[in-house]
Amino acid sequence: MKDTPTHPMPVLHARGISKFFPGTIALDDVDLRLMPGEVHALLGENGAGKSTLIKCLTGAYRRDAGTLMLDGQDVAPGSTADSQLLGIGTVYQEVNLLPNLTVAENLYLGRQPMRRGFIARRRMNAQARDVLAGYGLDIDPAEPLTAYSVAIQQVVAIARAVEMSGKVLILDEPTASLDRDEVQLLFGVIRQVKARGLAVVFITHFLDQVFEISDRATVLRNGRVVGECLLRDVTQRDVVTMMLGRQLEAQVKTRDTGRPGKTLLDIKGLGKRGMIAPFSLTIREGEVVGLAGLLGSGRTETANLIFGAVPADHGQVLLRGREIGLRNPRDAVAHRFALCPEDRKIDGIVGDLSVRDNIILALQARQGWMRPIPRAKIEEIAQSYVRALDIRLASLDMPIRLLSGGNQQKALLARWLATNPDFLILDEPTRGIDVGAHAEIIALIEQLRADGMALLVASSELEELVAYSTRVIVLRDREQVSELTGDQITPDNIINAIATEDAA
Amino acid sequence: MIRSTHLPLLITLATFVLAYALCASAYPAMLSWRVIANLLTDNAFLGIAAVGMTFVILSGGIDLSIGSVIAFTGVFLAVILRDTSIHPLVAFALVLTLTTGFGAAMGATIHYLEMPPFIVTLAGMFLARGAAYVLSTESVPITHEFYDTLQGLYWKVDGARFRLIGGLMVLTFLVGIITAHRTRFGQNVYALGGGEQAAKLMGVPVARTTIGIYAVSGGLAGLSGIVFSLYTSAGYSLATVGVELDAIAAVVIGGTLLTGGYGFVAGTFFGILIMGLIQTYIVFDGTLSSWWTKIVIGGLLFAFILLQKGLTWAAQKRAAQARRRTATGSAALS
Amino acid sequence: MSSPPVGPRPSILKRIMPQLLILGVALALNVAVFPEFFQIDFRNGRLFGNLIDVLNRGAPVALLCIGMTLVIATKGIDLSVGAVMAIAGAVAAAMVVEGHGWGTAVLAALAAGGLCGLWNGFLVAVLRIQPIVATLVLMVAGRGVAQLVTEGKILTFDNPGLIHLGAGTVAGVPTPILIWLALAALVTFGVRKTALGMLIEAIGINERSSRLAGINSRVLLICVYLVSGLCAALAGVIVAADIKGADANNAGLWLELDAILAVVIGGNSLLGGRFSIIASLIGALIIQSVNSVILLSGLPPEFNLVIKALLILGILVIQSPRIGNFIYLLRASGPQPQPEPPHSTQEEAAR
Amino acid sequence: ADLTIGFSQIGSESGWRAAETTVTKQEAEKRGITLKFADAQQKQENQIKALRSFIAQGVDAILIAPVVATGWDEVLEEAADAEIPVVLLDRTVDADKSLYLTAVTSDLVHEGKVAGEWLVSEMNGANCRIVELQGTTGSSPAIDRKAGFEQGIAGHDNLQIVRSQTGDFTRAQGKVVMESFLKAEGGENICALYAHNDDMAVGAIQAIKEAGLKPGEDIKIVAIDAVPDAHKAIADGEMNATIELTPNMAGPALEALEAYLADGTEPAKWIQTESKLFTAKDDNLAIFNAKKDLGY
Ligand SMILES: Nc1ncnc2c1ncn2[C@@H]1O[C@H](COP(=O)(O)OP(=O)(O)OP(=O)(O)O)[C@@H](O)[C@H]1O
Ligand SMILES: Nc1ncnc2c1ncn2[C@@H]1O[C@H](COP(=O)(O)OP(=O)(O)OP(=O)(O)O)[C@@H](O)[C@H]1O
Ligand SMILES: [Mg+2]
Ligand SMILES: [Mg+2]
Repeated sequence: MKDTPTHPMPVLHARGISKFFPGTIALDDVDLRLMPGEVHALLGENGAGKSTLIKCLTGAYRRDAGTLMLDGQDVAPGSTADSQLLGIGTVYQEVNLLPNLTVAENLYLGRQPMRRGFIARRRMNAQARDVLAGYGLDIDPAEPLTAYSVAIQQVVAIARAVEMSGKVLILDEPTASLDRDEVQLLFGVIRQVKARGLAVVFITHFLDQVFEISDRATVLRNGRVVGECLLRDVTQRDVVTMMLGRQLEAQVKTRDTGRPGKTLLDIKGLGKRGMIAPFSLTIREGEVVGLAGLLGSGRTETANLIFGAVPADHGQVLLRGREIGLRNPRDAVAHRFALCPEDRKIDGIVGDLSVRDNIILALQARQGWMRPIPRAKIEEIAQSYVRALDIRLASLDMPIRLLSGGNQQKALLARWLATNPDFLILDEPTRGIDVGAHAEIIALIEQLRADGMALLVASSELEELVAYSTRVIVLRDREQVSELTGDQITPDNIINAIATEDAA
Repeated sequence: MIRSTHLPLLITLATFVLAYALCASAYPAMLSWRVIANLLTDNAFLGIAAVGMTFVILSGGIDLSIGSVIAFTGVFLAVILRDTSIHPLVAFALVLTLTTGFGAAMGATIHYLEMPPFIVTLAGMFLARGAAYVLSTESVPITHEFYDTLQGLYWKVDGARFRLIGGLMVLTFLVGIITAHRTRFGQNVYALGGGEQAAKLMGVPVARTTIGIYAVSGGLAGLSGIVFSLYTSAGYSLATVGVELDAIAAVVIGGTLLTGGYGFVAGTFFGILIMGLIQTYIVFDGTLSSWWTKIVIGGLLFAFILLQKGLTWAAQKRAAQARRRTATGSAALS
Repeated sequence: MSSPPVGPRPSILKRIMPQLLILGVALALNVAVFPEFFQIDFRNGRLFGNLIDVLNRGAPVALLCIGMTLVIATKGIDLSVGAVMAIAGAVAAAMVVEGHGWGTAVLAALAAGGLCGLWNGFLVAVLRIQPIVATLVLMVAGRGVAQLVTEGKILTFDNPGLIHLGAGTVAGVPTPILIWLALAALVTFGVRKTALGMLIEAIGINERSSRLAGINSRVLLICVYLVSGLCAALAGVIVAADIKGADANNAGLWLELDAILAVVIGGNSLLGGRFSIIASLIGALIIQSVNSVILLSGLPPEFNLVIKALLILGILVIQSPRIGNFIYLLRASGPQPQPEPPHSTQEEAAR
Repeated sequence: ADLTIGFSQIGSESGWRAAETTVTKQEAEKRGITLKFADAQQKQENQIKALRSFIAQGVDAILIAPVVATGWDEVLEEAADAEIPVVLLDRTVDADKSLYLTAVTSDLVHEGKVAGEWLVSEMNGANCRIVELQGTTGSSPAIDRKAGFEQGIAGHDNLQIVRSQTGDFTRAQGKVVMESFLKAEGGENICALYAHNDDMAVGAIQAIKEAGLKPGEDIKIVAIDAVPDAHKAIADGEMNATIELTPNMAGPALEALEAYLADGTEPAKWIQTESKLFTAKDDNLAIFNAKKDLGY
């Protein structure tokens, strides 16, 4: 590694960036310096303004104040296209590719190889195959993007950004939907890019990853820079304190495996052909069942099946000993099930509806349209959850899509908690959630369990699973392969369970 | 190479062939050069306009103004050729500039004022037809020897006449197909249809593309108006009412999704032929009353949509299964 | 503990202010071309005046746009309403001509309209055909069905009960005005005093999420098209009653476009979501006022469309979100209020 | 011989046209002719398509009610090439006369003129402010009937058209537009209404009644077509005159065709139907009863 980045000139120097939204100051006089050959982590709580800063830098938003210098020259990208031309490649927070185009078309949109004025498709596909091979992907780039999993799509988005970036590569939570192996692959790429002398901006809520790959960090809080530091010189604790503006109490693990309550749910041979192999599962009150597995192992599909979001074609579900039909989510909600989905943008939020309406949506749906919840009650419910989950918003009336990603996630959690469910399914509950909130959510799960709720939680984060699960089911290839209980539940054991199957 | 993405196109093609076979078995006279030549000639103006409509719909928009623009073009040409002595070719250039500019203006309104295409082009529809009325309410005949020359250009087979305008339509489709699939503009159109927000973040020049799309649609409506004026040797402000709906139907039957992003210009070609076939069949039958004609057209439209839906469902199911296989295969990356 | 910032709920008046302003301008234009525009007499047992005409002639579009607003809120569109009007009018006329009472006839017409709505809803919600194409089918075929009922004639009738619905008055007020006001009140009340409004908005914004939240989107969608069919049927009956005859070929011709226009002028997004029926109704009145200007101006009819197009374009440009933002910015660029960092209160709460 | 004749009708946009279709079908049936009927939904392009399909099918003759006068040369040439005689119904075309066998039509301008002349004699020199309900903007009946009426009242300064607006040939629009006329001019200031067709007049009558005036007395009404409802209105004293446009164009047309196909008898190029004026003097109730089942 190079020595302390005392480079005289930053590749990108943003000064005094401000951005106002109605009711919110998203960015307030923010400075950011990116040195060549350096990975720069941008840290902050949910809603701190990280994504907004990125969008202001790349011309996706117009900034209200501030200047940008690229290689010492004043620049003012007016659109993403401009910033791409300037050599800034970006992966925005939500996967932003086009589902109707092929992989290669996505990769080369806007800079297709041309031959005599026309797109040379064959060459484009061949190049795409080569590029993706560099990321360990052996896929047919002429297939539609949607033919591949979200993880692969994420890698394609990253590949596109890397190809675009002549000077700066910006990655906004690129690892949120990636597996360990894929994260390592991505880090390999980042190191290559860095070695080429580019500046890389890396946003994530995984502090381990930050410390593994980044050289320096800028920390934002409430739209203001609260510090810039060399990561060599600080500890995770320091960074967290900077982000939150307070100390985070050490996580005390008080797993209480005893006293499982009555059997709530008895799932027998539930499955759907071509989707998930039949599985059986018993869940008791006061129990948290963790679902572990690799990407695409079928955790989400298991959750969807139990919730009736995807109708099963065989098997049965017994609720407190009585068989129930789950043909659609409505049935499930009526039986006091709740599912907080993985893909909040598509399956979760109702973007233009106010945060308030989003929070009471499921409760209202269960009550039926005939019995509207009184306004005062709505207000009370919404406010209590906003307070309890610390959702950051300008007003309950703002459309939920304007919340930051992590806050949307919390609002969705509020939606389902408001229905006071007997059985709560959480699919990746902490995806995109900041460290502070992460701890709170783990505490919340523990709290709910203690109150006698039954939970099924799918997560890619082993530490997290270990923290709250009373039992862990390991999935592989859409099949339930093993179950860990009690003291067996450790990260190593889970990895082993997945890997053992791998070898088998 | 045939891919799953080409399926809608193949389905439309198959539907056309099947429908033609059925018609021909009922009325053998339908299997004649005349009918084929008629399909091309009579649908030329609709086909050309539908190419533009395909681009618009691929981008997730809609253009309700084309019927009116066709009428306006005809009236404009007729009036200008009647009242001045300029050559029709100059008039063509003039009117194409005008309609392309009109389309571009609608595109700019849609983009810069963030107004829905449905409404902007609805206003455009009123405006263009209103302008045609203002030019002349009466039908104005076009008598110019250049028109006679153009109309005299045809290739006769067995009494069937393959006319210039039919050829022009085919040519338009070819250019349209190449534009859609082999140019950056075409790719940007698909990108817009896939999601404007994502396209924007990926650096697609949204303003330029949107304006371009509606300009193309306006320009092709103008070309279609020229063809219509050749077809009828007149300009008439009441002509081609509702042609936009025919064009939309042809595009949809051709397998393009109205939500944008998915479809083929070539599909529209078969969509046009299928619609023409329906009409020809009804005339050959000749027993349907005015109202049954409407009901049958609606019913056949429904049948085609349903057929397409069914085939698409089947295809998606297969694709989903295939996807699971690929996904499993690549889950273990590295 | 302090509570999170709430802010006042946007009031209805604020929501419809732009529409009211435009309506004011449209009415002012009427006065400009015809100074006695606001004069209302009581003549021949009925209120008589241009303003009454605007309300009365606006009835079909007003009725249509009630249903259309709901349909559009679900991200749909209903192109078939004009044809459904023709069918309903034809059915009502055919019933009274056959000797049934007017009540039966109206019920039959509503049933026919409801059936059409169900059909549209079935195509959209169950077969998942895109609304614009799904309703195009009935738009094309529906008029044929109506003509099938009337056998192509204008089916004239003289049942006083039925005629009263279109041409009669109650206490001097033309019946159609009362009908659309009553239906508007009923539907508005129905969606706003229950949770229907919010649920409809939710499925219009994100149907997947809504379904996962336990909303029965399929039934709701069908219902919305059903309401649209019923509204169209009522409009069809009024139009037929007004001229004492069912004109299957012309009744409601192209009115679907006016209804959609009314909804958009009402500030509702064609992309679904938040809606306001009241604003749509004002939109309908704006359209009728524009028509009234054209009629009162005495200009030759070849200018009708150009005038209408320009007025509509003007209205839409004024309403465009961009222009709205611009005005907002203009206002905001005055002395900047220094808003508190909005999160501070919660932070304290969190500690 | 068994004749197959194609009939391309404009559409069914008015009661009159529906009646024409009915009568044409009846006339064909009477003569044992197979009639291939094609409805063009008011679109010229559909009519051209229908004609081409008739030719491809090899019919013996073609009847067409052209939606507009222009634009028929090419397709008529193709028919002539295929030696299929074409007869025009109720409207003529701008094409060369050799391209069709004959045209059976009324004279639209003449109809308007009859209406104008009737009003001139009815007014007998008294001052009269007239309002006019035009047909669909741009359609040839609207243009010709307007021109004819203006010819009819030309030179009579006591008659003056004060307002003229389109009522789209429909009852509903006729009523709406009349309402606005009544308000804009004041009902007592209007002395006569000229409507381009009876449907609009029937609508207007209702508007006049709702304004508290007596149609036929306070406001004289003259219109064109002589559909059954107009006869009824005249019988009721609510309307004053209508000029008949007979729906039976097919009778003379088929007669001419049969003669031509049998031995090549060339008919006259224009078979003009009568534009008969009906007023309160005629037995309108009887005519109403006779006409009401013709499919109007
Ligand atoms: N278009 C908008 N209108 C109004 N407020 C907005 C808009 N976009 C973002 N905000 C607000 O700006 C703040 C910063 O959001 P941003 O998305 O940048 O946060 P973030 O740091 O990326 O958070 P996360 O880690 O959750 O992704 C949030 O309070 C959000 O509600
Ligand atoms: N929206 C989608 N489009 C296409 N394929 C999908 C989609 N969602 C899931 N899949 C496919 O289904 C497979 C199983 O995904 P699933 O989400 O059930 O796995 P998972 O174990 O929950 O993984 P994850 O960690 O991503 O949640 C994925 O690998 C992917 O191939
Ligand atoms: Mg973010
Ligand atoms: Mg998952």
